[in-house]
Amino acid sequence: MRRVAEWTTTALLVFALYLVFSAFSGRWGLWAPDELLAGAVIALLVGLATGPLVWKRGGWRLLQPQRWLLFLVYLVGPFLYAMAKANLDVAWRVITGRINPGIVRFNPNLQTDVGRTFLANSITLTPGTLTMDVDDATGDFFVHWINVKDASPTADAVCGPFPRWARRVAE
Amino acid sequence: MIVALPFAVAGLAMLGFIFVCMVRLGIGPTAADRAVALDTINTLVVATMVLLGAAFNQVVLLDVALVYALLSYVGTLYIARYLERGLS
Amino acid sequence: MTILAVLQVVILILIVVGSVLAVWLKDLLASVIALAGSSLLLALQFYLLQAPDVAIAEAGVGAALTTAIFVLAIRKTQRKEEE
Amino acid sequence: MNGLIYAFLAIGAAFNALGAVALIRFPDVYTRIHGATKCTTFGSLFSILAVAVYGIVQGGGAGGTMAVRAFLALVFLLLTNPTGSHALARAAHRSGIKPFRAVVDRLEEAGHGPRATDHGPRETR
Repeated sequence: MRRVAEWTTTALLVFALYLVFSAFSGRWGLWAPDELLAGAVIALLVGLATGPLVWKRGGWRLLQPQRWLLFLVYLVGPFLYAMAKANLDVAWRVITGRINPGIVRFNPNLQTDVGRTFLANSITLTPGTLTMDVDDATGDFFVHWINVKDASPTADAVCGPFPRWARRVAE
Repeated sequence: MIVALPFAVAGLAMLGFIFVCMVRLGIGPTAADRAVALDTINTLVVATMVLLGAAFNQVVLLDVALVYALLSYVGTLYIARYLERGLS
Repeated sequence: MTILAVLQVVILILIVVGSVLAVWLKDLLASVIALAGSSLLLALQFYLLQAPDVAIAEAGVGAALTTAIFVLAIRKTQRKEEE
Repeated sequence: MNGLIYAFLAIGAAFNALGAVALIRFPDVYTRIHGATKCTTFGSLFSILAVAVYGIVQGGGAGGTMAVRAFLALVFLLLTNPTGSHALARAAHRSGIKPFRAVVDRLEEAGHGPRATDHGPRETR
Protein backbone atom coordinates (compact mmCIF):
# COMPACT_ATOMS: atom_id res chain seq x y z
CA MET A 1 0.00 0.00 0.00
CA ARG A 2 2.77 2.37 0.97
CA ARG A 3 4.68 1.42 -2.16
CA VAL A 4 1.71 2.23 -4.35
CA ALA A 5 1.30 5.61 -2.69
CA GLU A 6 4.99 6.35 -3.24
CA TRP A 7 4.82 5.37 -6.90
CA THR A 8 1.66 7.32 -7.69
CA THR A 9 2.65 10.52 -5.89
CA THR A 10 6.08 10.57 -7.52
CA ALA A 11 4.55 9.89 -10.95
CA LEU A 12 2.05 12.70 -10.44
CA LEU A 13 4.75 15.14 -9.37
CA VAL A 14 6.90 14.22 -12.37
CA PHE A 15 3.90 14.64 -14.65
CA ALA A 16 3.23 18.09 -13.22
CA LEU A 17 6.89 19.02 -13.82
CA TYR A 18 6.59 17.72 -17.38
CA LEU A 19 3.52 19.87 -17.90
CA VAL A 20 5.47 22.92 -16.78
CA PHE A 21 8.35 22.03 -19.09
CA SER A 22 6.20 21.51 -22.16
CA ALA A 23 3.76 24.37 -21.67
CA PHE A 24 2.72 26.27 -24.82
CA SER A 25 3.58 23.29 -27.03
CA GLY A 26 0.10 22.76 -28.54
CA ARG A 27 -1.30 24.60 -31.50
CA TRP A 28 -4.77 25.18 -30.03
CA GLY A 29 -4.59 24.35 -26.37
CA LEU A 30 -1.73 24.84 -23.95
CA TRP A 31 -0.49 21.28 -24.53
CA ALA A 32 -0.48 19.00 -27.56
CA PRO A 33 -2.15 15.56 -27.13
CA ASP A 34 0.89 13.50 -28.10
CA GLU A 35 3.03 15.50 -25.70
CA LEU A 36 0.58 14.62 -22.94
CA LEU A 37 0.75 10.92 -23.84
CA ALA A 38 4.55 10.90 -23.89
CA GLY A 39 4.60 12.78 -20.59
CA ALA A 40 2.26 10.26 -18.96
CA VAL A 41 4.40 7.30 -20.05
CA ILE A 42 7.63 8.96 -18.92
CA ALA A 43 6.11 10.02 -15.60
CA LEU A 44 4.92 6.48 -14.93
CA LEU A 45 8.35 5.01 -15.64
CA VAL A 46 10.17 7.59 -13.54
CA GLY A 47 7.67 7.16 -10.70
CA LEU A 48 8.15 3.39 -10.69
CA ALA A 49 11.91 3.73 -10.72
CA THR A 50 12.45 6.46 -8.13
CA GLY A 51 9.34 6.49 -5.93
CA PRO A 52 10.75 4.69 -2.88
CA LEU A 53 13.93 6.76 -3.13
CA VAL A 54 12.09 10.08 -3.00
CA TRP A 55 10.00 9.26 0.05
CA LYS A 56 12.66 7.28 1.89
CA ARG A 57 12.85 9.70 4.81
CA GLY A 58 9.22 10.73 5.09
CA GLY A 59 8.15 14.22 4.11
CA TRP A 60 4.53 13.46 3.28
CA ARG A 61 3.51 16.65 5.02
CA LEU A 62 5.07 18.67 2.19
CA LEU A 63 2.19 17.67 -0.05
CA GLN A 64 -0.26 19.95 1.77
CA PRO A 65 -1.19 22.79 -0.61
CA GLN A 66 -1.27 25.49 2.05
CA ARG A 67 2.45 24.90 2.61
CA TRP A 68 3.13 25.59 -1.06
CA LEU A 69 1.11 28.79 -0.86
CA LEU A 70 3.03 29.80 2.23
CA PHE A 71 6.28 29.02 0.42
CA LEU A 72 5.33 31.34 -2.45
CA VAL A 73 4.41 34.09 0.02
CA TYR A 74 7.76 33.55 1.72
CA LEU A 75 9.65 33.74 -1.59
CA VAL A 76 8.22 37.04 -2.78
CA GLY A 77 7.95 38.61 0.67
CA PRO A 78 10.60 38.24 3.39
CA PHE A 79 13.07 36.26 1.30
CA LEU A 80 13.37 38.75 -1.54
CA TYR A 81 13.59 41.64 0.92
CA ALA A 82 16.31 39.92 2.92
CA MET A 83 18.19 39.06 -0.25
CA ALA A 84 18.16 42.67 -1.44
CA LYS A 85 19.36 43.79 1.99
CA ALA A 86 22.10 41.14 1.93
CA ASN A 87 23.35 42.34 -1.43
CA LEU A 88 23.48 45.98 -0.38
CA ASP A 89 25.32 44.85 2.75
CA VAL A 90 27.86 42.88 0.73
CA ALA A 91 28.23 45.83 -1.65
CA TRP A 92 29.09 48.08 1.27
CA ARG A 93 31.61 45.57 2.57
CA VAL A 94 33.20 45.11 -0.84
CA ILE A 95 33.70 48.86 -1.16
CA THR A 96 34.92 49.57 2.37
CA GLY A 97 36.57 46.21 3.03
CA ARG A 98 35.32 46.24 6.62
CA ILE A 99 34.80 42.65 7.82
CA ASN A 100 34.82 40.91 11.18
CA PRO A 101 34.37 37.24 10.37
CA GLY A 102 33.98 34.15 12.48
CA ILE A 103 32.26 30.79 12.62
CA VAL A 104 29.45 30.63 15.17
CA ARG A 105 27.23 27.81 16.33
CA PHE A 106 23.53 27.93 17.14
CA ASN A 107 20.58 25.64 17.35
CA PRO A 108 17.40 26.62 15.50
CA ASN A 109 15.39 23.64 16.83
CA LEU A 110 14.50 22.11 13.49
CA GLN A 111 13.80 18.39 13.38
CA THR A 112 13.36 17.31 9.77
CA ASP A 113 15.88 17.20 6.93
CA VAL A 114 13.68 19.35 4.70
CA GLY A 115 13.42 22.06 7.33
CA ARG A 116 17.18 22.11 7.85
CA THR A 117 17.87 22.25 4.11
CA PHE A 118 15.34 25.04 3.76
CA LEU A 119 16.90 27.11 6.51
CA ALA A 120 20.46 26.43 5.33
CA ASN A 121 19.74 27.50 1.77
CA SER A 122 17.78 30.53 2.95
CA ILE A 123 20.44 31.89 5.24
CA THR A 124 23.18 31.35 2.69
CA LEU A 125 21.45 33.85 0.42
CA THR A 126 20.53 36.34 3.15
CA PRO A 127 22.54 38.90 5.14
CA GLY A 128 26.03 38.10 6.23
CA THR A 129 25.74 34.39 6.85
CA LEU A 130 26.94 31.22 5.12
CA THR A 131 26.02 27.77 6.35
CA MET A 132 29.07 25.58 6.61
CA ASP A 133 27.94 22.44 8.36
CA VAL A 134 24.97 20.89 10.14
CA ASP A 135 25.29 18.40 12.94
CA ASP A 136 22.81 15.68 12.06
CA ALA A 137 22.38 14.37 15.57
CA THR A 138 21.73 17.59 17.49
CA GLY A 139 20.62 19.91 14.68
CA ASP A 140 23.33 22.49 15.40
CA PHE A 141 24.16 24.88 12.58
CA PHE A 142 27.73 26.06 12.00
CA VAL A 143 27.55 29.38 10.25
CA HIS A 144 30.26 31.65 8.88
CA TRP A 145 29.16 35.10 9.97
CA ILE A 146 30.79 38.03 8.24
CA ASN A 147 30.15 40.48 11.05
CA VAL A 148 30.29 38.73 14.40
CA LYS A 149 28.50 40.66 17.14
CA ASP A 150 28.33 37.84 19.66
CA ALA A 151 30.51 34.75 19.94
CA SER A 152 27.69 32.41 20.97
CA PRO A 153 24.48 33.92 19.64
CA THR A 154 20.90 32.74 19.64
CA ALA A 155 19.16 31.68 16.44
CA ASP A 156 17.21 34.94 16.32
CA ALA A 157 20.35 37.06 16.50
CA VAL A 158 21.87 35.40 13.44
CA CYS A 159 19.04 34.84 11.04
CA GLY A 160 15.99 36.72 12.33
CA PRO A 161 12.60 35.29 11.38
CA PHE A 162 13.85 32.49 9.11
CA PRO A 163 13.68 29.57 11.56
CA ARG A 164 10.03 30.39 12.21
CA TRP A 165 9.33 30.42 8.46
CA ALA A 166 11.19 27.14 8.02
CA ARG A 167 9.08 25.57 10.74
CA ARG A 168 5.89 26.92 9.22
CA VAL A 169 6.68 25.84 5.66
CA ALA A 170 8.64 22.64 5.98
CA GLU A 171 7.81 20.98 9.29
CA MET B 1 20.73 36.84 -35.96
CA ILE B 2 20.62 39.09 -32.95
CA VAL B 3 17.17 40.61 -32.60
CA ALA B 4 17.24 42.35 -29.23
CA LEU B 5 20.40 44.38 -28.83
CA PRO B 6 20.21 45.27 -25.08
CA PHE B 7 20.34 41.61 -24.10
CA ALA B 8 23.43 41.08 -26.23
CA VAL B 9 25.13 44.06 -24.59
CA ALA B 10 24.29 42.66 -21.14
CA GLY B 11 25.73 39.30 -22.24
CA LEU B 12 28.93 41.05 -23.30
CA ALA B 13 29.13 42.64 -19.85
CA MET B 14 28.75 39.18 -18.28
CA LEU B 15 31.73 38.01 -20.35
CA GLY B 16 33.77 40.84 -18.86
CA PHE B 17 32.86 39.65 -15.36
CA ILE B 18 33.82 36.11 -16.36
CA PHE B 19 37.24 37.50 -17.23
CA VAL B 20 37.55 38.97 -13.73
CA CYS B 21 36.66 35.56 -12.26
CA MET B 22 39.26 33.99 -14.54
CA VAL B 23 41.89 36.19 -12.88
CA ARG B 24 40.94 34.71 -9.50
CA LEU B 25 41.05 31.26 -11.08
CA GLY B 26 44.62 31.99 -12.12
CA ILE B 27 46.01 33.58 -8.96
CA GLY B 28 43.90 31.89 -6.26
CA PRO B 29 46.32 30.61 -3.62
CA THR B 30 44.38 27.45 -2.73
CA ALA B 31 42.35 25.00 -4.77
CA ALA B 32 39.21 26.03 -2.88
CA ASP B 33 39.61 29.60 -4.16
CA ARG B 34 39.77 28.31 -7.70
CA ALA B 35 36.72 26.14 -7.16
CA VAL B 36 34.79 29.18 -5.93
CA ALA B 37 35.86 31.05 -9.05
CA LEU B 38 34.64 28.12 -11.18
CA ASP B 39 31.31 28.14 -9.38
CA THR B 40 30.92 31.86 -10.04
CA ILE B 41 31.80 31.34 -13.70
CA ASN B 42 29.12 28.63 -13.86
CA THR B 43 26.43 31.00 -12.62
CA LEU B 44 27.57 33.77 -14.94
CA VAL B 45 27.60 31.43 -17.94
CA VAL B 46 24.03 30.33 -17.19
CA ALA B 47 22.97 33.98 -16.97
CA THR B 48 24.79 34.72 -20.24
CA MET B 49 23.08 31.81 -21.96
CA VAL B 50 19.64 33.00 -20.87
CA LEU B 51 20.40 36.56 -21.96
CA LEU B 52 21.73 35.50 -25.36
CA GLY B 53 18.77 33.19 -25.85
CA ALA B 54 16.56 36.24 -25.51
CA ALA B 55 18.89 38.21 -27.77
CA PHE B 56 18.61 35.60 -30.53
CA ASN B 57 14.91 35.26 -29.69
CA GLN B 58 15.05 31.47 -29.98
CA VAL B 59 13.44 29.31 -27.33
CA VAL B 60 15.58 26.26 -28.15
CA LEU B 61 18.64 28.05 -26.87
CA LEU B 62 17.13 28.51 -23.41
CA ASP B 63 16.99 24.74 -22.94
CA VAL B 64 20.78 24.65 -23.01
CA ALA B 65 20.82 27.07 -20.10
CA LEU B 66 18.45 24.79 -18.17
CA VAL B 67 20.62 21.72 -18.75
CA TYR B 68 23.66 23.73 -17.83
CA ALA B 69 22.23 25.06 -14.58
CA LEU B 70 21.67 21.49 -13.44
CA LEU B 71 24.84 19.89 -14.79
CA SER B 72 27.51 22.46 -14.05
CA TYR B 73 27.02 21.97 -10.36
CA VAL B 74 28.01 18.32 -10.46
CA GLY B 75 31.59 19.31 -11.20
CA THR B 76 31.67 21.69 -8.22
CA LEU B 77 30.29 19.02 -5.92
CA TYR B 78 32.84 16.52 -7.17
CA ILE B 79 35.76 18.84 -6.52
CA ALA B 80 34.32 19.60 -3.07
CA ARG B 81 34.09 15.89 -2.28
CA TYR B 82 37.71 15.47 -3.28
CA LEU B 83 38.89 18.36 -1.11
CA GLU B 84 36.90 17.08 1.84
CA ARG B 85 38.82 13.83 1.97
CA GLY B 86 41.83 15.86 3.03
CA LEU B 87 44.21 14.48 0.41
CA SER B 88 46.38 17.56 0.18
CA MET C 1 32.14 44.75 -36.58
CA THR C 2 28.83 43.50 -35.26
CA ILE C 3 28.23 42.71 -31.64
CA LEU C 4 28.06 39.02 -32.49
CA ALA C 5 31.65 39.11 -33.72
CA VAL C 6 32.72 40.97 -30.58
CA LEU C 7 31.06 38.34 -28.39
CA GLN C 8 32.75 35.52 -30.26
CA VAL C 9 36.18 37.14 -30.10
CA VAL C 10 35.83 37.76 -26.36
CA ILE C 11 34.77 34.17 -25.72
CA LEU C 12 37.66 32.84 -27.80
CA ILE C 13 40.11 34.99 -25.84
CA LEU C 14 38.65 33.63 -22.60
CA ILE C 15 38.99 30.05 -23.87
CA VAL C 16 42.64 30.68 -24.69
CA VAL C 17 43.22 32.18 -21.23
CA GLY C 18 41.63 29.15 -19.57
CA SER C 19 43.60 26.69 -21.64
CA VAL C 20 46.90 28.48 -20.97
CA LEU C 21 46.11 28.39 -17.25
CA ALA C 22 45.35 24.67 -17.49
CA VAL C 23 48.75 24.02 -19.04
CA TRP C 24 50.70 26.48 -16.91
CA LEU C 25 49.50 25.59 -13.39
CA LYS C 26 51.58 23.09 -11.48
CA ASP C 27 48.82 21.95 -9.12
CA LEU C 28 46.92 19.36 -11.13
CA LEU C 29 43.62 19.96 -9.34
CA ALA C 30 43.85 23.66 -10.23
CA SER C 31 44.64 22.59 -13.76
CA VAL C 32 41.48 20.47 -13.89
CA ILE C 33 39.43 23.40 -12.59
CA ALA C 34 40.87 25.69 -15.28
CA LEU C 35 40.08 23.06 -17.91
CA ALA C 36 36.48 22.85 -16.64
CA GLY C 37 36.15 26.62 -16.95
CA SER C 38 37.60 26.48 -20.44
CA SER C 39 35.17 23.79 -21.58
CA LEU C 40 32.32 25.79 -20.05
CA LEU C 41 33.23 28.70 -22.30
CA LEU C 42 33.64 26.35 -25.26
CA ALA C 43 30.03 25.32 -24.73
CA LEU C 44 29.12 29.02 -24.75
CA GLN C 45 30.91 29.38 -28.08
CA PHE C 46 28.97 26.45 -29.56
CA TYR C 47 25.83 28.09 -28.24
CA LEU C 48 26.71 31.32 -29.96
CA LEU C 49 27.25 29.45 -33.24
CA GLN C 50 23.59 28.31 -33.00
CA ALA C 51 24.34 24.66 -32.22
CA PRO C 52 22.33 23.96 -29.05
CA ASP C 53 22.61 20.17 -29.33
CA VAL C 54 26.41 20.30 -29.45
CA ALA C 55 26.36 22.74 -26.56
CA ILE C 56 24.28 20.34 -24.44
CA ALA C 57 26.66 17.48 -25.24
CA GLU C 58 29.64 19.67 -24.37
CA ALA C 59 27.92 20.65 -21.11
CA GLY C 60 27.43 17.03 -20.10
CA VAL C 61 30.86 15.85 -21.14
CA GLY C 62 32.94 18.91 -20.30
CA ALA C 63 31.45 20.08 -17.04
CA ALA C 64 30.48 16.83 -15.34
CA LEU C 65 32.18 13.81 -16.87
CA THR C 66 35.68 15.09 -17.64
CA THR C 67 36.02 16.77 -14.25
CA ALA C 68 34.90 13.61 -12.46
CA ILE C 69 37.27 11.38 -14.39
CA PHE C 70 40.25 13.69 -13.94
CA VAL C 71 39.59 14.08 -10.21
CA LEU C 72 39.40 10.30 -9.88
CA ALA C 73 42.70 9.99 -11.72
CA ILE C 74 44.33 12.58 -9.45
CA ARG C 75 43.04 10.76 -6.39
CA LYS C 76 44.62 7.52 -7.58
CA THR C 77 47.97 9.16 -8.41
CA GLN C 78 49.47 12.38 -7.02
CA ARG C 79 48.32 15.95 -7.02
CA LYS C 80 51.44 18.05 -7.47
CA GLU C 81 53.23 17.96 -10.78
CA GLU C 82 56.97 17.41 -10.46
CA GLU C 83 59.50 19.73 -11.98
CA MET D 1 7.68 47.83 -20.43
CA ASN D 2 10.98 48.55 -22.17
CA GLY D 3 12.02 50.73 -19.27
CA LEU D 4 11.38 47.83 -16.86
CA ILE D 5 13.52 45.51 -18.99
CA TYR D 6 16.38 48.03 -19.10
CA ALA D 7 16.16 48.58 -15.36
CA PHE D 8 16.29 44.84 -14.65
CA LEU D 9 19.23 44.38 -17.01
CA ALA D 10 21.12 47.24 -15.38
CA ILE D 11 20.48 45.95 -11.84
CA GLY D 12 21.50 42.44 -12.86
CA ALA D 13 24.73 43.58 -14.49
CA ALA D 14 25.57 45.77 -11.49
CA PHE D 15 25.16 42.97 -8.96
CA ASN D 16 27.02 40.47 -11.11
CA ALA D 17 29.88 42.96 -11.36
CA LEU D 18 29.78 43.26 -7.58
CA GLY D 19 30.09 39.48 -7.27
CA ALA D 20 33.14 39.43 -9.53
CA VAL D 21 34.76 42.31 -7.65
CA ALA D 22 34.02 40.59 -4.33
CA LEU D 23 35.82 37.53 -5.64
CA ILE D 24 38.93 39.64 -6.22
CA ARG D 25 38.79 41.91 -3.17
CA PHE D 26 37.92 39.72 -0.21
CA PRO D 27 40.80 38.19 1.73
CA ASP D 28 39.91 34.51 2.21
CA VAL D 29 37.84 31.67 0.79
CA TYR D 30 34.81 32.00 3.06
CA THR D 31 34.26 35.70 2.50
CA ARG D 32 34.74 35.13 -1.21
CA ILE D 33 32.03 32.49 -1.16
CA HIS D 34 29.80 35.01 0.63
CA GLY D 35 30.25 37.66 -2.02
CA ALA D 36 30.24 35.38 -5.03
CA THR D 37 27.16 33.35 -4.10
CA LYS D 38 24.94 36.17 -2.89
CA CYS D 39 25.75 38.73 -5.53
CA THR D 40 25.77 36.48 -8.57
CA THR D 41 22.54 34.78 -7.54
CA PHE D 42 20.82 38.12 -7.07
CA GLY D 43 22.25 39.53 -10.29
CA SER D 44 21.27 36.47 -12.30
CA LEU D 45 17.81 36.67 -10.76
CA PHE D 46 17.32 40.13 -12.20
CA SER D 47 18.86 39.23 -15.57
CA ILE D 48 16.53 36.25 -15.88
CA LEU D 49 13.55 38.34 -14.77
CA ALA D 50 14.36 40.76 -17.58
CA VAL D 51 14.23 37.87 -20.06
CA ALA D 52 10.96 36.64 -18.56
CA VAL D 53 9.41 40.11 -18.86
CA TYR D 54 10.60 40.25 -22.47
CA GLY D 55 8.93 36.90 -23.16
CA ILE D 56 5.67 37.96 -21.52
CA VAL D 57 5.63 41.24 -23.45
CA GLN D 58 6.18 39.36 -26.68
CA GLY D 59 3.23 37.10 -25.90
CA GLY D 60 2.04 34.12 -27.91
CA GLY D 61 3.46 30.61 -27.77
CA ALA D 62 7.13 31.48 -28.20
CA GLY D 63 7.10 34.30 -25.66
CA GLY D 64 5.23 32.19 -23.11
CA THR D 65 7.68 29.33 -23.53
CA MET D 66 10.57 31.75 -23.10
CA ALA D 67 9.12 33.08 -19.85
CA VAL D 68 8.49 29.56 -18.49
CA ARG D 69 11.99 28.37 -19.37
CA ALA D 70 13.55 31.47 -17.86
CA PHE D 71 11.66 30.91 -14.60
CA LEU D 72 12.76 27.27 -14.54
CA ALA D 73 16.39 28.31 -14.99
CA LEU D 74 15.88 30.73 -12.10
CA VAL D 75 14.48 27.97 -9.87
CA PHE D 76 17.41 25.69 -10.67
CA LEU D 77 19.92 28.44 -9.95
CA LEU D 78 18.25 29.23 -6.62
CA LEU D 79 18.40 25.54 -5.69
CA THR D 80 21.89 24.64 -6.83
CA ASN D 81 23.89 27.76 -5.98
CA PRO D 82 23.60 27.71 -2.16
CA THR D 83 24.07 23.95 -2.11
CA GLY D 84 27.28 24.19 -4.09
CA SER D 85 28.57 26.92 -1.81
CA HIS D 86 27.83 24.85 1.33
CA ALA D 87 29.75 21.96 -0.16
CA LEU D 88 32.69 24.19 -1.03
CA ALA D 89 32.76 25.93 2.36
CA ARG D 90 32.68 22.65 4.26
CA ALA D 91 35.31 21.14 1.99
CA ALA D 92 37.55 24.18 2.43
CA HIS D 93 37.27 23.96 6.20
CA ARG D 94 37.94 20.25 6.27
CA SER D 95 40.93 20.58 3.99
CA GLY D 96 42.41 22.82 6.67
CA ILE D 97 41.98 26.42 5.47
CA LYS D 98 41.72 28.77 8.43
CA PRO D 99 39.26 31.66 8.26
CA PHE D 100 41.00 35.00 7.88
CA ARG D 101 41.27 36.89 11.22
CA ALA D 102 38.36 34.94 12.67
CA VAL D 103 36.94 36.12 15.97
CA VAL D 104 35.63 32.67 16.85
CA ASP D 105 35.79 29.31 15.12
CA ARG D 106 33.22 27.01 16.68
CA LEU D 107 33.57 24.44 13.92
CA GLU D 108 37.24 24.00 14.78
CA GLU D 109 36.36 23.67 18.47
CA ALA D 110 33.80 21.01 17.65
CA GLY D 111 36.57 18.79 16.36
CA HIS D 112 36.72 19.79 12.69
CA GLY D 113 33.03 19.48 12.23
CA PRO D 114 30.73 16.58 12.97
CA ARG D 115 32.57 14.09 10.84
CA ALA D 116 31.10 11.06 12.59
CA THR D 117 27.58 11.89 11.44
CA ASP D 118 28.66 12.73 7.92
CA HIS D 119 25.65 12.82 5.64
CA GLY D 120 25.37 13.06 1.88
CA PRO D 121 26.29 10.53 -0.77
CA ARG D 122 28.67 7.95 0.58
CA GLU D 123 31.51 6.75 -1.56
CA THR D 124 33.33 3.49 -1.37
CA ARG D 125 36.73 4.13 0.10
